[in-house]
Amino acid sequence: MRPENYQAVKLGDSNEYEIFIGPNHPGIEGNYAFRLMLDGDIVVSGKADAGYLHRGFEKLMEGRLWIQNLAIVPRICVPDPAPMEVAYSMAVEEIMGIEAPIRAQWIRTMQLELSRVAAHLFTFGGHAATTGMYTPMFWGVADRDLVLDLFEDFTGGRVYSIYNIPGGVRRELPPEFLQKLSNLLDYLESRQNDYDNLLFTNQVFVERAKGCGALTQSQALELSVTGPNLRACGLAYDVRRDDPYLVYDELEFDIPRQKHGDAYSRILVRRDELFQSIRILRQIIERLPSIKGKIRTPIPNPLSWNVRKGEAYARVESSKGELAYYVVSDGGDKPYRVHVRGPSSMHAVQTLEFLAKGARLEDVAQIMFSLDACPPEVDR
Amino acid sequence: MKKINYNDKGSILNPLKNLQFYARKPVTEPLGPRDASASYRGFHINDLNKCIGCSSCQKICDNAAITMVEVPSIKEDAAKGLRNLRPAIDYGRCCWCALCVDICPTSAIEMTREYVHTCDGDETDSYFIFPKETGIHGDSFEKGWTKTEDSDLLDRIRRPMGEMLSEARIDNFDEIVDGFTLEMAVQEASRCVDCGLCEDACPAHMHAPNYIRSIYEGNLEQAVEWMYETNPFSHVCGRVCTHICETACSLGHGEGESDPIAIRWLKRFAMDNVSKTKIKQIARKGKARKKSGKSIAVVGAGPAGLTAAFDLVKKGHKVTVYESLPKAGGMTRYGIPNYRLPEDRLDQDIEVIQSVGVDIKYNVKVGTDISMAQLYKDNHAVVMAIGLQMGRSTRIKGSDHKMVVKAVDLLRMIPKGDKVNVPKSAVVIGGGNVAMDIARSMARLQQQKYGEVNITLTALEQLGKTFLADDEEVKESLEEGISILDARGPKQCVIKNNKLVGLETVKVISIFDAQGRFAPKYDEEDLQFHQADMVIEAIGQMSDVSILGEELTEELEWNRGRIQIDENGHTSVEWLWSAGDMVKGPDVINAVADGHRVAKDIDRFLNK
Amino acid sequence: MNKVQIDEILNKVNGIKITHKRKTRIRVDVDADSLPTLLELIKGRASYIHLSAITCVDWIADNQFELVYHVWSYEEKCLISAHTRIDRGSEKNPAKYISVYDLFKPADFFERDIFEMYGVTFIGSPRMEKFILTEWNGVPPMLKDFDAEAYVQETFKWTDYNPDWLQELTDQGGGIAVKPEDIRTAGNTHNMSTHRERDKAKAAAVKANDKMQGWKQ
Amino acid sequence: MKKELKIKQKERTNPLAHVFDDFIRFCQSKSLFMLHYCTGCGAIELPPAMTSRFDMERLGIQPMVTPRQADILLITGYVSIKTLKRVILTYEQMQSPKYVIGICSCTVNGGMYWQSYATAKKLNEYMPVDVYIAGCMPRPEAVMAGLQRLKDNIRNDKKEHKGSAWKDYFKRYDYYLGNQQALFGEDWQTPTDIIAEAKLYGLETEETYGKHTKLLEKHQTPLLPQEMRIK
Repeated sequence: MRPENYQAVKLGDSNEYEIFIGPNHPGIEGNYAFRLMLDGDIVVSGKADAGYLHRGFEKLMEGRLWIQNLAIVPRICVPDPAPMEVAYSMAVEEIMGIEAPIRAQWIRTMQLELSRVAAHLFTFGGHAATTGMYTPMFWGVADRDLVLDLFEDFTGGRVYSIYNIPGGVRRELPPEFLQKLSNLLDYLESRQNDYDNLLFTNQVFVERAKGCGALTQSQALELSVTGPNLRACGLAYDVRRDDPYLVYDELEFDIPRQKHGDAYSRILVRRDELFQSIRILRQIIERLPSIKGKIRTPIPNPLSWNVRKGEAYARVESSKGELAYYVVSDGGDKPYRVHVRGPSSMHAVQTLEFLAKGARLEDVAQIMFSLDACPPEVDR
Repeated sequence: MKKINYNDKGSILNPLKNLQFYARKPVTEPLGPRDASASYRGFHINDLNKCIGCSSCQKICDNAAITMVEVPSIKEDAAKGLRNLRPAIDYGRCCWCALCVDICPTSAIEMTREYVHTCDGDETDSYFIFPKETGIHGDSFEKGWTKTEDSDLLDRIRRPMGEMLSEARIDNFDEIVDGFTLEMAVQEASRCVDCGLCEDACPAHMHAPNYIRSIYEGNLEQAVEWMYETNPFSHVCGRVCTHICETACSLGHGEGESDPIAIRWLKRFAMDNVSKTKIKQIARKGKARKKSGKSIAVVGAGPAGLTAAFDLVKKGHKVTVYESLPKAGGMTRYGIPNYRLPEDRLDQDIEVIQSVGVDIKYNVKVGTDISMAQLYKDNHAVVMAIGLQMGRSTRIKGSDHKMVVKAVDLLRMIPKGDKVNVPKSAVVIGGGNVAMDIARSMARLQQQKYGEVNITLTALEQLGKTFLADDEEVKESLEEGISILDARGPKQCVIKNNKLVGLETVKVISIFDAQGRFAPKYDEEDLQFHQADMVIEAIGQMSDVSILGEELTEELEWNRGRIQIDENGHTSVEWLWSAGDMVKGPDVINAVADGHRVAKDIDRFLNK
Repeated sequence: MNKVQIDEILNKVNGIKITHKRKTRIRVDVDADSLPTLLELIKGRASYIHLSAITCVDWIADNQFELVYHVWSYEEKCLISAHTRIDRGSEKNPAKYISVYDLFKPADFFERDIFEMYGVTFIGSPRMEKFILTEWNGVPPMLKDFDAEAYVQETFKWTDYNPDWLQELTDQGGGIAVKPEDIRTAGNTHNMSTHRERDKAKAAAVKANDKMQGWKQ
Repeated sequence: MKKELKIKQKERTNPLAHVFDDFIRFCQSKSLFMLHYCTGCGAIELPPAMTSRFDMERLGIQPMVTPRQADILLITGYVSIKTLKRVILTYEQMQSPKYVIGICSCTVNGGMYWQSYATAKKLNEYMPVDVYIAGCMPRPEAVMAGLQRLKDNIRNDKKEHKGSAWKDYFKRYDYYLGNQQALFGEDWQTPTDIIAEAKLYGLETEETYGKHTKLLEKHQTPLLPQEMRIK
């Protein structure tokens, strides 16, 4: 080591100083970095630093066949990959002018809701861990794993399902799958008290989370915040209800919301949403067996598949907010342009910078996790 | 669900309730891999016997993880669509998406439930695997993700081809098949996986994947361009080709119901839907600007001769074709009935060839009107492509009767417009396509003349097993009211009072002897009599080589009655090449391929 | 607000083309000059306050960038996609456009993204600097004339595998026949057939070894 | 195959040295700290492996937040070039002995991002790798199997020389540095002085030095005091 490399840093005129958080930091969700200017332990200003997970997805997709992109889209958001597949498939279907068979739409809805359950469980754990509570994290991750077991059962992959295909889904559900799903939902519901006791009504947690990173509704709207984060500010907006896709208009569910817009409101919204998802899944379990028919509208041979000219903007409510795919086809066998609008691209950059200002250093990690900001959606 | 109020504060003792977890069963799984789910996408396996090496998996792989390796111990057979290529997978690229499984036409590649593979830093070679029946570590695991009907990415069913009903077609020579509509053609073309097995199988190596792709894109002119690169008889081949390509087609190798792509009908569709003038333009493409000053004579204006002429003209040589009959086309005109190949289509192919600059002299019989020696004197090279114009005889008793005729002779008379003596009942001997052609042609003539069909076809081979004619032909013949008697050998033509009354046949026990030579054995006890006014022999043809003249016949080397040629069609005489049916068999596309081969060799020879 | 009313508002903008694609999607095409006016209009008069995304599409054949502004109204429950085209510019004179940051805060992120990926400068955008690609020195990578695959082949090396089974096959006279790269180089419009590539390779091999004839006799 | 490189090392005279080394290795293999750094998507399977269901602590492995106290660097999938720089910094900061595990396809041959202009393709060009785990992404069980393999390698290092890939970084520093320079530019440098460390450990060989280390020397600049303000 070279001692001469370690020189004293020159201080500025004020007593402000700068620190880096990330990319290798336990308080950072994923591979992401932050430069913070501190005065004492109060953040004066913050600047996000992204690009650690940049793979050039949009460029990659332009070089692959329409069907080949199916394998790559879920990688854009690792904790919640299913909406990516569905949104891409929906966009391509819209350009082609085909529609997935009704049974496929139900299965897709089920997949989306299951994925939401898994993602929320994961976020609970992450959020709790940033306040120093590791048991809820262990629980969240272990319970999520049970959901992943189900994913493995019907899609063949634990995390990356690669289950959707433009025109429908790739496989029929395995026998007795719905029973297994029902058992899992029972189990998750039975865990509600445990989670409530340990996390949601735990004074240690509540005190930390309340008032942390509070957003007002107008600030949220100005920053294009969506999803649970927006609903925590009091606006009951949900793509599932307001721009319905798949079969959400046939399902009954509430849109949970909170008024205060802080970290605690956000996690409460997620908690309620988890149980709304369970409610939706119960309806699906009831209805799905009676919906017979094909699960795939045939598409031409994927190796020579030219999608006709056109463009489509497909929006889906992911566990993190509004996810959109803008797909442009020039009539070729590969997409001409795919633009991914990840919900976290709004949350992890401007909103996080905005909320960090004035927050205490130890809260920055909590704010990031409470926004459920997923860096790969920013970097793509 | 219990609601939590934002302002509620739980008791400080709440977390302590979770002390009860000390009494619960732990959720920890035992060390070691669990069993994966029934459709898990684990490591690959490949059934090397089912795999045909079409490399569809390589093309669909989004990560460029699949390399095709050549396995010499596996036999390859282009005509059957079998290559000795097998996929090897790079696990440094693979993402286990199972698209390769879902596209595999033969369901050879599959995935197991095995998923643990670790290696030391210097053992990355173990990431490049050659999947066999057992997985990456040689252990057998249960299958995981395999292809199901739902997950199959290929469209297995051929678009149905409309055709005339048997009642409508039996009294005329109109073309039976309707042809595709644009929509159907595009759909059919969209099934192609672009494996190229067809191209390998085709004797002329037509660029089928390319023109199918062009049809799919709706660019028919481009498609025709691809065809004319290898075949100036595209109209003919689009209708009557023996389509070896479709036998080779990877989609036809699938399990269960899986039809090959209708390559022939697609070709027909493209040719029919591009205007004649456009085709002429396309055919002229690539013609040499400069004249070479060399001249070549071609004997016989059949597919082989005209293809050779077409190629040579495009190279800048002067070519004259000598044809003894009044029209060109050879066997395609005088051997194939109109209901399979309408004459105007053939005319168009020939017109296109002539438009490129091929000069055809009709009604000139080489050997009588002009001698071979003269041809050699006037030209730098001569191509013999006279085909097989003489029918073979069964030489059974009574076969020299005047009502015992050869199929080729009859077939030639119909398009020529000669008056055909249509019998009330006829028996055809032979089970090949020529036999079918004559049987069905006679059936039409009978229907026109008498209003009913009375034709019996006897063949040595067994239906559905060794039968020579195409299945389609058999099916259509039966529909048209022709009765087919299989496994019957001709014994004698029964002649009473100098008049033919019928044919006697015996049952066939076996056709070939132990060495595989043709030596039919009959059960003489099982004798049948078929009443007939005419017996038609359709058991094969031979070439009329008398036109060569004695001197040349002496000079040439022969092989079992055929002229001895090398692989390029060059005979032992320096200036003479031979092509087509007379030296090789037995269909249009082989003749075309032969024509190309000879033309190439001649060009090479002339430029030496 | 019904269809007529929204059309009325939109038609205030000069040279606008409106396409109602479905109930929740309206596509409008406007000139580059009038796009900010349009956005201001629909934000102020028709409650389109949520900027969902800004997309840039590189139409290299037309030498143009297409900018698409997706704006959502929480009240109307409708998405307007405003398309406009700007000149693609050149290396020396990069494309420029007006920022909509003063209308929509999130434009900061999207405009910075387009600046990085396409090199379009947005005048008035607060942070026209690199964000994701801070350590990238090449041309903006999303441009159609940047060939990522060629760049990768040039820059990186691949693992050179030589497992035992491959050696065995090579000893028998077989071995690698078609590499995945071979089928990709053939053409960009579609995966060309492998067999011709293979034929070529094989023909060369036949020549070299003077062995038996290949596929094509 | 790599050739055997000569190390300038002092003779060890203590007869108990080998016994002592064995004991150290045994202890090392029973207590490993794994750096908590999610470089790519494979990181999503680490929380399950760490938490109660698969419980990595059974193997004596625990996450650790700082590189200086960590033994294992997990590269969980693709590394973008921007990340790779930080990964190298992190790796050089870790105390020896240190181990690198490459998870997912991407660390071997580019994986699904093989066409990407932004990711590095082969991890072992930039740092020695001890164990690879196949999968995209590998399940927690596979991750556990990989960790177990690493443990075994460390224990059996004396016999098989498998658990000491880290030494290779010092022995062939010029090679690794060359690859890093090729990607990041020739003025690439880290605050850590690898050559000094190599001397300290007695792991210098002729391949520790080369034209790339010369380049490094040429461009070496001391870290200047930084202006501590966000622009």
